[in-house]
Amino acid sequence: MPDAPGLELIAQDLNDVAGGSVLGTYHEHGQGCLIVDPEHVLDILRWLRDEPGQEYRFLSSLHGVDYLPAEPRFGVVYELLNMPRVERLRVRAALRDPGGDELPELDSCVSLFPTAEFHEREVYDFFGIVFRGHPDLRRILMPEDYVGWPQRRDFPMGGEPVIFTRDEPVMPRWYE
Amino acid sequence: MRREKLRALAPLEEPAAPTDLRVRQLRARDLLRGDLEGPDLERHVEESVLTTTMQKAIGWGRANSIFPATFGLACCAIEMMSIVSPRYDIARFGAENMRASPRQADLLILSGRVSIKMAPVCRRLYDQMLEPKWVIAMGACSSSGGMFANYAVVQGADKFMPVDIHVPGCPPRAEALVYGFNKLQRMILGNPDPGWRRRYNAAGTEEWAREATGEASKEEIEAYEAARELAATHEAARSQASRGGPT
Amino acid sequence: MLRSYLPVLVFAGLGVLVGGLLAAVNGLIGPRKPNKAKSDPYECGLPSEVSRTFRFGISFYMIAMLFILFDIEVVFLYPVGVIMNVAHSVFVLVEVIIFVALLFVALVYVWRRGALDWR
Amino acid sequence: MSTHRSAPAHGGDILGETGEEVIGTSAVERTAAGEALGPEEELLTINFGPHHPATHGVLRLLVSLEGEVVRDLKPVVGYVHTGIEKNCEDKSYWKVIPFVERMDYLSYFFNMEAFVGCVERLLELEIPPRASYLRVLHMELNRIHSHLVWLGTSALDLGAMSMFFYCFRDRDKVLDLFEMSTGQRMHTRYFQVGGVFEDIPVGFAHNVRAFCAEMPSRLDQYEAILNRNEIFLERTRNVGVVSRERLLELGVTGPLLRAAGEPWDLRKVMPSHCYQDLDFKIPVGTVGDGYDRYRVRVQEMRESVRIIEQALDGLPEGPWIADDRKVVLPPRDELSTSMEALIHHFKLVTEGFRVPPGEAYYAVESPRGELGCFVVADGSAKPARVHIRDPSFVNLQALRDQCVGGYVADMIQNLAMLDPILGGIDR
Repeated sequence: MPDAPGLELIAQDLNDVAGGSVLGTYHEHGQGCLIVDPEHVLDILRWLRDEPGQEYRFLSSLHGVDYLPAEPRFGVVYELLNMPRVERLRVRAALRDPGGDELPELDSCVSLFPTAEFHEREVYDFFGIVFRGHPDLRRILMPEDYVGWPQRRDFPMGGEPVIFTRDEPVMPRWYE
Repeated sequence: MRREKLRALAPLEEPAAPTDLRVRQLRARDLLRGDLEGPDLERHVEESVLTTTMQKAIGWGRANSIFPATFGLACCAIEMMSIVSPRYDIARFGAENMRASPRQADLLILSGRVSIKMAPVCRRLYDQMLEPKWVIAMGACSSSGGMFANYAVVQGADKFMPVDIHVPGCPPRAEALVYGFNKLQRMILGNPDPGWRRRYNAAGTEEWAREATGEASKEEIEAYEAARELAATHEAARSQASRGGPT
Repeated sequence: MLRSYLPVLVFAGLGVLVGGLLAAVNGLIGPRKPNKAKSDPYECGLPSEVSRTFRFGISFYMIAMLFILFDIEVVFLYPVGVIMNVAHSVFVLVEVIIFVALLFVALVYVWRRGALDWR
Repeated sequence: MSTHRSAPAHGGDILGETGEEVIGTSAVERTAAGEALGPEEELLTINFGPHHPATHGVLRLLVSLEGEVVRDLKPVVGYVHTGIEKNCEDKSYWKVIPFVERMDYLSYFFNMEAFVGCVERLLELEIPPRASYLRVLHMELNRIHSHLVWLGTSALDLGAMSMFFYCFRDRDKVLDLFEMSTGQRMHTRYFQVGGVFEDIPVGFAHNVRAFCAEMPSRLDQYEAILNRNEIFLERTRNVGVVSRERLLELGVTGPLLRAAGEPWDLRKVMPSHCYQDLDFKIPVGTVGDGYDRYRVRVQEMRESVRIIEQALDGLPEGPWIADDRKVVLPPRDELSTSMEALIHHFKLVTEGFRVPPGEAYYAVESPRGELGCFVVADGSAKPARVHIRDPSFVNLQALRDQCVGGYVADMIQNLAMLDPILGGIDR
């Protein structure tokens, strides 16, 4: 695992390569994470993949996170893996919620990692994050015509309340 | 010869009311709720006892050669597969012939959680099955949405299709499914297992028992009164029928 | 004269009777409730979008015809089998060999023309 | 029969206009190859749909067929999506374990291990050695169980009906062991944050040894049936070959990748628990076709039996669960004596333990590949986000490369050897 100083070195190299794109780094529970600005995420990934010293060639997972109370609300997390050196590195693109019914946008990295095609469709399906340049951005798990982004924290959980016998007077014909 | 003419030549002594199992079940449920009265009730009481020998023969034939449809949804599918395995062998009840297409299947075992994307497919499969057909909702998820009370799972398969047997468990053991299957067979044979109230003669514990604690409103009490008399007549008719043999 | 045909007639009559009864009883006793979905083609639980006018590839018909050809050949060999223990003459043997050889030539031709491997 | 003829219609790069509607107006999208070829040489686009005996679950493949040859294939998933990740967000950490178990319902011990390991990493909690040995023991039993169900159903797909009955007979033996140690056949909720829920009963080790003694002979029988079976060889040899680089590009892990020659197994590469002091080998294939995938998985079952025997021999004495009272329930007998135990018990039972804010990703080698769990904790008693990286979800993308250009029958064989579990794909 790239340890804390190693992580800082990567951050500095990235900063002078992609100019101030690394917003922050933290190293906890044995794995380093780079918080990056979503505009440069593609160059950072390309650099991390092709740079002779890094070679994080394997993208094991790409998933979305909704940190609702925190300000850069959405996070798109890339779990990179360097197989020969057995090192994992997490890159998180912090996305702001444009508000209203606009959707946050991000460049798609299917050109770099073909495995991201299904992952990105799932993040779009659950969080409404649009990946520019994705070959076939449609909902993958929800029905095609589903409205709403289910895994956002402000989306209601759904399901039905359980009607116990004592509640029947309130709703006499609940079973209709 | 036209089928009706043939029927007229040798009437099958079918009672006038539709013999569809589903309609009788719904009527039985209304009876329990106390909103079944007059000629409807008479017909229900008289026909709920299987009368004709021809019906019995057909029921026996159907019950002992049910072809379940291989309809594995989720984890319960693995346990459903194991009822065909050597240990819980369902071939003892004539049902090991799992059919893949709905045309040849009699029984649809909904084994697993029914998501909102899969519900129209389940309903379409149920429609494409040929009568007589039955449905077993295997496991908590297809019976009532189970532990997944959320946006993606239909809270109980009987929201969009009639279900005959609910097998509890998550996943139910293979023996539980075979027991549910036996219950279905007894149901097809025409003498379904009595509800727990009849089996443990707990007749007085219906909803109207709340009237004793005084919270029930006025019209509720009347409704319960009416329902109790109906249940009493039903009880009398059933005991008279069982004593006096098929009427 | 009639006596020697009686068993055949009885056997045929029974066959028709039992077969017809089994087929008919299902139609008579079984409940019949047509609905729209039941008449649609079954395509794994989804409405099927294959248009009726879809033309299947030629390979399917080719395989079907070849099967019929060589299946009939086997059917013709049955009568030979029936009279084999009575005939025990070289003439019958040669006749069968010629018959099979002719069809073998057909098989080689079909094989060389490449109708057997799937395209 | 070369399976890798360059398929003329490869994805969307042919931009032929489709003319009038060839294959009925379908709300459902048709595959690119189906549209691109125009009316005269039309492709049959059909649903290899959600309800199909050979899809190992409710997977739907939109297949464009030219006669018997598959021109294009598009998996459509989501038919058993249960919104588990959303449900996990409003349950306390204990209650999430039954949810996570039901994702990949054939390898439930691995799901539990992924989630519980991730939470232990967030809590920096060390589990006692006996607990880690018990975990490895149950995980390897679960691997055998999962591979047996795969072998039974895949051989059934290829026509070997008897294999189904043999494999399910042995599967029941493994489930009896689970029932003995955990009380439940499937979805046992046996792993707890901090160790294992309960110690194994007395006769358990004896039964496991009996099972391990008998299992290799059973595997020999299965291999005797299938290894030189002419039909099986004809169906699986040189079918669905995908190069190692392409598999790595597609993010494929597990037996699929090892069959293609890449010796990547998280048990050896990132050994957690006691894997490092057990000696076992990793079966690696060479060609990467269906036959290699079959041989790799059957060999893995033998290795799992060896692991189980070593784990049983080296099972240390001592506690089976950590005794950090902030996270783990105090033993029952202490409740009547010490006040702190009562308070801890009450706190844990009512609200559950709190996890300091942070994120962690923890991966486990499940029978289908790398099963990773990503948990975001926001300091409360409920996880803020639980994401499971499911191997079947990623391996499914390799199906298209395997099947395009081959026959329909090979598509069924490829799908069987891929061993997808739809609960894991649809979460």
